Amino acid sequence: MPVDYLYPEYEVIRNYDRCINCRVCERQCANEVHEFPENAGKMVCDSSKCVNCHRCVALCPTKALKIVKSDHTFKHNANWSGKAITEIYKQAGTGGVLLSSMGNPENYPIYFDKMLINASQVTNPSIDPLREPMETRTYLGSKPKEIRRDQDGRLINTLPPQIKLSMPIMFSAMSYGSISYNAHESLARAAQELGILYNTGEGGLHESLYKYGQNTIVQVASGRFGVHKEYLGSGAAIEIKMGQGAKPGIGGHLPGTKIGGDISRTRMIPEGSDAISPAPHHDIYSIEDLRQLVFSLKEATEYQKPVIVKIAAVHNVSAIASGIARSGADIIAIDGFRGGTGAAPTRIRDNVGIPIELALASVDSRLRSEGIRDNVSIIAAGSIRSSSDIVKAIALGADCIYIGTSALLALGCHLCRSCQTGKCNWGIATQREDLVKRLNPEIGTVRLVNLLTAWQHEIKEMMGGMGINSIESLRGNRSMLRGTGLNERELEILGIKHAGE
Amino acid sequence: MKRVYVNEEWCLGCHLCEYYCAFAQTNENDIARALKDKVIKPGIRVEEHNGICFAVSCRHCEEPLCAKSCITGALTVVSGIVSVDTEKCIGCYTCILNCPYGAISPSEKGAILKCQLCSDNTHGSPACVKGCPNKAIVFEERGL
Amino acid sequence: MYELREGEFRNISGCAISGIFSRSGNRFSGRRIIDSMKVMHERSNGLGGGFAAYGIYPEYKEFYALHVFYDDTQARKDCESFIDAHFDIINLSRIPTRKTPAITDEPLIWRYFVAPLPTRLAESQLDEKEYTVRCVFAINTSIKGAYVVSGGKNMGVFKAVGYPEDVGEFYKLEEYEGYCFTAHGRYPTNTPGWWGGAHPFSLLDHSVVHNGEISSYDANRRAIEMYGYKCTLQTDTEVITYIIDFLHRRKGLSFKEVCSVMAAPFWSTIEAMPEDDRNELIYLRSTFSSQLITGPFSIIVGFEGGIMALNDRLKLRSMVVGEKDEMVYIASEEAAIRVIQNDLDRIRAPKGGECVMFTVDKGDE
Amino acid sequence: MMIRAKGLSTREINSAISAAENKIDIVDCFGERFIGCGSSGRRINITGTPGNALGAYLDGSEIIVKGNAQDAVGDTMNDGMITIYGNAGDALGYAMRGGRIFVRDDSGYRTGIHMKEYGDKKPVIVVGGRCGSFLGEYLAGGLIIVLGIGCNTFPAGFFTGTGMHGGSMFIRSAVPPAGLPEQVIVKQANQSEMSLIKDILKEFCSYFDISADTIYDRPFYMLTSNSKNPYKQLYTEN
Amino acid sequence: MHRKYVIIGNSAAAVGAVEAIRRNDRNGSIVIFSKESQSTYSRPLISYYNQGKVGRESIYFRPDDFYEKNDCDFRPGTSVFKIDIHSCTITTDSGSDEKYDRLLIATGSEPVVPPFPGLDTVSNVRTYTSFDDALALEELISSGLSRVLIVGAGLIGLKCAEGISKKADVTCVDLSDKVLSSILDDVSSDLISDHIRSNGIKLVLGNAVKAFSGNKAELADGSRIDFDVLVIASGVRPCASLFKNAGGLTGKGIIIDDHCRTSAENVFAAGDCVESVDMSTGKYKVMALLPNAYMQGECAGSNMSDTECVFNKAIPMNALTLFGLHILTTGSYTGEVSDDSEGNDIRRFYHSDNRLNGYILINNIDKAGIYTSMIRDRVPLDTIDFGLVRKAPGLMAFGRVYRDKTLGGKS
Repeated sequence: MPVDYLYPEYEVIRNYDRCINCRVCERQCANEVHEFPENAGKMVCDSSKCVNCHRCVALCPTKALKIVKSDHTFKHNANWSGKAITEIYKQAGTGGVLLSSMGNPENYPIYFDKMLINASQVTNPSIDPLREPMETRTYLGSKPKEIRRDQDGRLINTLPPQIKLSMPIMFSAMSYGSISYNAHESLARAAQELGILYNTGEGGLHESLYKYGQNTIVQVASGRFGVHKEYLGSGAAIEIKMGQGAKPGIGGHLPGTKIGGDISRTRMIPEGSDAISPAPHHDIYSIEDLRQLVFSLKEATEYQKPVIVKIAAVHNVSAIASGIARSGADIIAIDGFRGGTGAAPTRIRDNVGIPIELALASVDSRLRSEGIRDNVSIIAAGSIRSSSDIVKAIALGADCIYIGTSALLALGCHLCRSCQTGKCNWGIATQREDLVKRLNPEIGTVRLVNLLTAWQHEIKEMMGGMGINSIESLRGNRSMLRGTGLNERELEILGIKHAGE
Repeated sequence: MKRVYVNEEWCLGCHLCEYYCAFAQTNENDIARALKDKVIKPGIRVEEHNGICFAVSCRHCEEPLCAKSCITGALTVVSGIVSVDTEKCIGCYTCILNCPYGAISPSEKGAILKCQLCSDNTHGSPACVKGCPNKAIVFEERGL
Repeated sequence: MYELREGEFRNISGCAISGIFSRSGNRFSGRRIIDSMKVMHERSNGLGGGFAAYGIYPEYKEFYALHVFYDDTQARKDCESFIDAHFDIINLSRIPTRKTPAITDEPLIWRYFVAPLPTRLAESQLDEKEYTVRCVFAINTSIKGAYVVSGGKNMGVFKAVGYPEDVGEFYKLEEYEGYCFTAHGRYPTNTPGWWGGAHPFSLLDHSVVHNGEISSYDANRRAIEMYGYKCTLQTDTEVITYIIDFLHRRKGLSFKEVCSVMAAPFWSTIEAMPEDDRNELIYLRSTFSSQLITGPFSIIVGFEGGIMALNDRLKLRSMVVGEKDEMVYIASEEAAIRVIQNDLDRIRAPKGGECVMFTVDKGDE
Repeated sequence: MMIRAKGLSTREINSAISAAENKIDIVDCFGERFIGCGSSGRRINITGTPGNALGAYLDGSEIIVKGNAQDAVGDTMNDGMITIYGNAGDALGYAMRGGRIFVRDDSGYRTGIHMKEYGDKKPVIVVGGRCGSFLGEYLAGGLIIVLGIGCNTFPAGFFTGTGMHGGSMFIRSAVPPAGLPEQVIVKQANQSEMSLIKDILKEFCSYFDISADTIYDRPFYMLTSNSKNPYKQLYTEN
Repeated sequence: MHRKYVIIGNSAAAVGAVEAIRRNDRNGSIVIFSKESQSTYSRPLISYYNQGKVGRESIYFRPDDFYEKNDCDFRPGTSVFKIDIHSCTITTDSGSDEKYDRLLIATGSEPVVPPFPGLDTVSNVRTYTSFDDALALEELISSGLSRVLIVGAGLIGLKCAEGISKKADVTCVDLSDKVLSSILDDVSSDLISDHIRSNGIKLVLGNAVKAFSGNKAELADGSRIDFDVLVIASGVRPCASLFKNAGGLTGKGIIIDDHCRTSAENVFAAGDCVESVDMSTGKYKVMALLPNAYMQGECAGSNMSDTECVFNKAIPMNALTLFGLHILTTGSYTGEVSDDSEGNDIRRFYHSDNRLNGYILINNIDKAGIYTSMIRDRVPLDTIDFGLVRKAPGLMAFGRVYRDKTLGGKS
């Protein structure tokens, strides 16, 4: 239907002076943008298929390619943006729910960028992290409420199971299915090398990754895919996924086309059959049901594993968190509305939930005001982009953060936000064999380790600057933050002062 | 000795190794100028079939049949690298007939062409390895 | 312009501290600690000085001795009616002072020897100490112009805005005899100085003098406030005092264990320890991770029958410990010890994070 | 071994179960949760009313309840057998992947939701009486049989088979089901289809001493899904 | 122990032996007798010399300092007259004796000159196997004698024809009606003949020279050819007589085993003078080819210096280019033939009993060594994708395990 024709969003620009017709672009583009028609004698391309993933740009040996935003435009309208218009065309043409991936791209405030970090001057020495010990080790888990001693007065270890981390960073849940095996293996290997944990997501755990169990969080989501006793026992912790920042209140749906041999085996569902995760756990309709699930998992694993409850950051997140902190969960993971996803209804992704910074600050304050902050550790997630975001999150009160998108970027993701097509040219969000192999876990592991090692260094630098040499002394240390350009209410929720105060 | 090894599992069939190899041989500093409108003659070549792909280059055998059968003495082993003296080589292709890996090819100049691990150009270490985007080609010590 | 009072902003300061302790429990005059502090005049700036003295009220040793500052008589009235409602007042008096030009703007300074009213105590379902603590918090947070400086048994805190030696003169400290004195001279960087904000800071019989500035302040504060403490002064010392109270009194940790929490060894150090010690330290450090104090500090803690000193784990502040016979001297500078006891048996600088503790009965632990 | 549940914590009960050789009798059960959680190789007889999440993650053990069970029986069960001589609560066999659950009488809402099968694992739920609404919601695999004994209306509530995309349900009913979602195919089971469930029915009847004849007096409606991908057409890439 | 190695001959086999000996024994003395006066050179290069593709200095097989570097006592222009295998002594033409601890006979081959009637009446007759032949031929042609008749359209004859074709008017006569009959099969041979003719060589096939009278050849069909220079290129035969006279075991050539040992103790033989097992057939055969010579020499040298070495991979193989046309042949043409030729691209594969026996490639010779290795390693054809490899030679046909080993270095 010509009425639905939309000029491509991007244009592929080829510098023919540099193009040597090596056809790497053609071979590397799963969207089939590039072509070498024999009779043309030169490369041609169909920009309408381009998702702007940069695979061709990155691999072009002569750097002959660039992708630019098309300047084709609708008549300017501050209200009816081109995006709004084209989305209507799409829906009018198909009747479908708009489906998007990765995190919320809309222009909401990013509070991390409106907070500044303190440093010591004169009255208190900053610490040089290159010389002095600078500790980022973190234990996650509930803290014992009372001290007990044996007859000889020796302390009895009443510490519930903990997650031990070399730094307060973990890889957040991304299921095998939504991302490739090689991406999973990269995360697992990097986690092991770094002394942190990665998260299986809701797709079960591939048998060949069981060996990374000590560095694995196994997730139990509403679909319960691949959940069985051995799975539960294989990880260092169990996460109950109640919600996800990118799509609060929405379940998951991995289309049958992505349920191939290995995925089918891992999820324990037949090949080609949709993997549907209902929006709620149908055995949890209330907080006391959550307690039931928490304890059923603890029973199944003999109280050896900390249980994480992951929720999306929503309006009354602090009250929910308070309930969770009393549910027997050891750790609460809060996922802000910028968190990524393999696929979510666009409207949900872009309009539901609240920023992690505010959610985190209010949860931490709420739990402290109720005196139950030590019942649980807090993991903050949802678009942590740098080590300074981490420092800020921890100063706001997080024990640890999850990174998802940042990890994927390290693995090569270029945020083209086309995961839902399953044609990820970087071998990450795909199950197509020829694409999956583009991510060599050996490279992936090194890149993840590099990223987090660098971040750890930066965290140490910032901590040193503040005169802090242990990460626990940063946790909730909000006096280390000042706001810029925030209104009173925002400052109050964040529990920080304005810069200059 | 360090050799070029191919991890077939990770070969994407992108053929970049061939282009980087061809570029390395030119000793030019701009790849576009070096290879523009040229039919490349790389020392490493990708085989592809039914979704399987991998690159093949000289194995630098310890008992190199090519050098042993060379009728001119152009092929010799220099510090482990099976090297060809292109001045001496007359392009009889006895080496091609003998190389079990198909790693030697005729060159345009009438001599043969083969991987010499970039010991003969300004790259210092194999350009195919540096150019491989997926670490499918590595340059390392592995035993043979 | 409205000037912020201490307690309304975060105060940052450097300091001098000193402590003298008799292991045999012999009492000696407060003159000695004044002399010690005098030497460290340069470490103070006249904006705060103070002393904690132990064993000074033997005749009232069964009673809580409340030292209270009042801004005005109304405050005194309000406070006394509160005290009266919660305690038996055994004795009350102004604390004797002498006029000195160096000390001005003094508040009304009163002293009460009290015992909790048995009926109120029973009603509260608290133990006696917790009851007293809550009452002290109630006065400090809800009675305008009243501030309880100390409230332990057989001890008292004497503090003021001024140089410590002048504060000692002001309070006639030489007339008191105790088995332990600690002292503090203060060098705040940005404060007009407030009497209540001077050190020592105390809660029940625990008193803390502290030299340094802790980087973990807000992490510690926000954690300790969860357990009913109110950090009204926003000073590091206050939060340290509460942490000690929380860990020692409420959680029942020994002082040594308290030190292992506040100045926990580095993980690398812990990992290298024998298994039992390691497990214990891992347990303590992870259980009380929010009570780890980082940043530079040296503190002297006075408590009933003992004294403890601790340096931060990087040892970013100076502190020396000297011993002569049964006497123990702890100070920011060696000179401050030598000036009162030149002929020492032993002098040493404790390691960062090392718990230095002496008690009357058991001696060196 | 006999365990008197009253006054014991779940942990104590479950550690006694794992310590026991094989056969365990639990008596005086009053709402103790998670009994037999993840257990395998045991035979557990329960008298009383076990609490929620009975036999969650069950991995091969057999649990027999003489009495009613509460919610979430056999949650995410992998293998084994749960027999209830009475009623079961809501969310029976949630996300169950293998094994069998027999309920003599009724079960609550959301029976067998999101049951799935994989390889030789094929979960089975048989309910003798009637079920609440949302029977077989998201059903992805396995078999649910509802016999509706003593029930003259359709023996399940509303929204049966919502989101169903695999597996099958056999519902014995005097009246045909109504208001099923589009992707659910319903038909009266013929002889060859009935033969698929013959053995299970026989076993069920013998467990609860039900005369086999009485259950063949009414038609069985067979519900299957017409698609493994029920939401294929729902989305538009954006 | 100081050991004395004596080598008779100075070609590829001798060089192979010297290089192998020196890998194992730096101290022993090596004496090399060569009846020719040059340093070691590559015989196959003589036609390239005539063609002008190889200069005089480039014909040498090894650099000038080869003998010095390998500490060899090189005695050019010295023929060996006799071997005494009992006293371990050889005697030169000049009568001097040399003792040996180990002896290598690498005497090569000599051209066969059939007893043509009237051959003695012809002036300017040459064979074409040595550098001297090439030099002589060059001199004759450049002196204006431009009509050259070559008897024999085999490898030597045709390479000679190519070598001089630009400067001379060449006619090639062969008794066989096919060119290169020893290395090609009938089908491929015809393509070559056409190609050669199109490059200006007169080919007279299926027609033998009956007799000569002066510089005129009389052919079997009665026709006559006038010429200025006659080149006899009727093949070569192994120079085995020295050893045969010494009492050693010989057939067409000196018989050696897979260690290149002869029947006599401490006497080894290698190169064109020997007869060894053709692994494509399993039968003894003279395979007068440089690669085999070098590898046999190397094997002999190794065993002579006490390092055990087996060489049992000799196969007939030829790589040649005729007027720009590439021809590669290997093995024996026995068994079933699979022909994957397309136009002028000849690809013919002979196989039987699940093994490849031989192949002929003309024109597109890319990766031919993969076929050679299939013959050499007796690769069972059902373990690889034979159909694929015939059309597209590559390791693709060999399966993952083989590639992991060869390309991935994984054992």
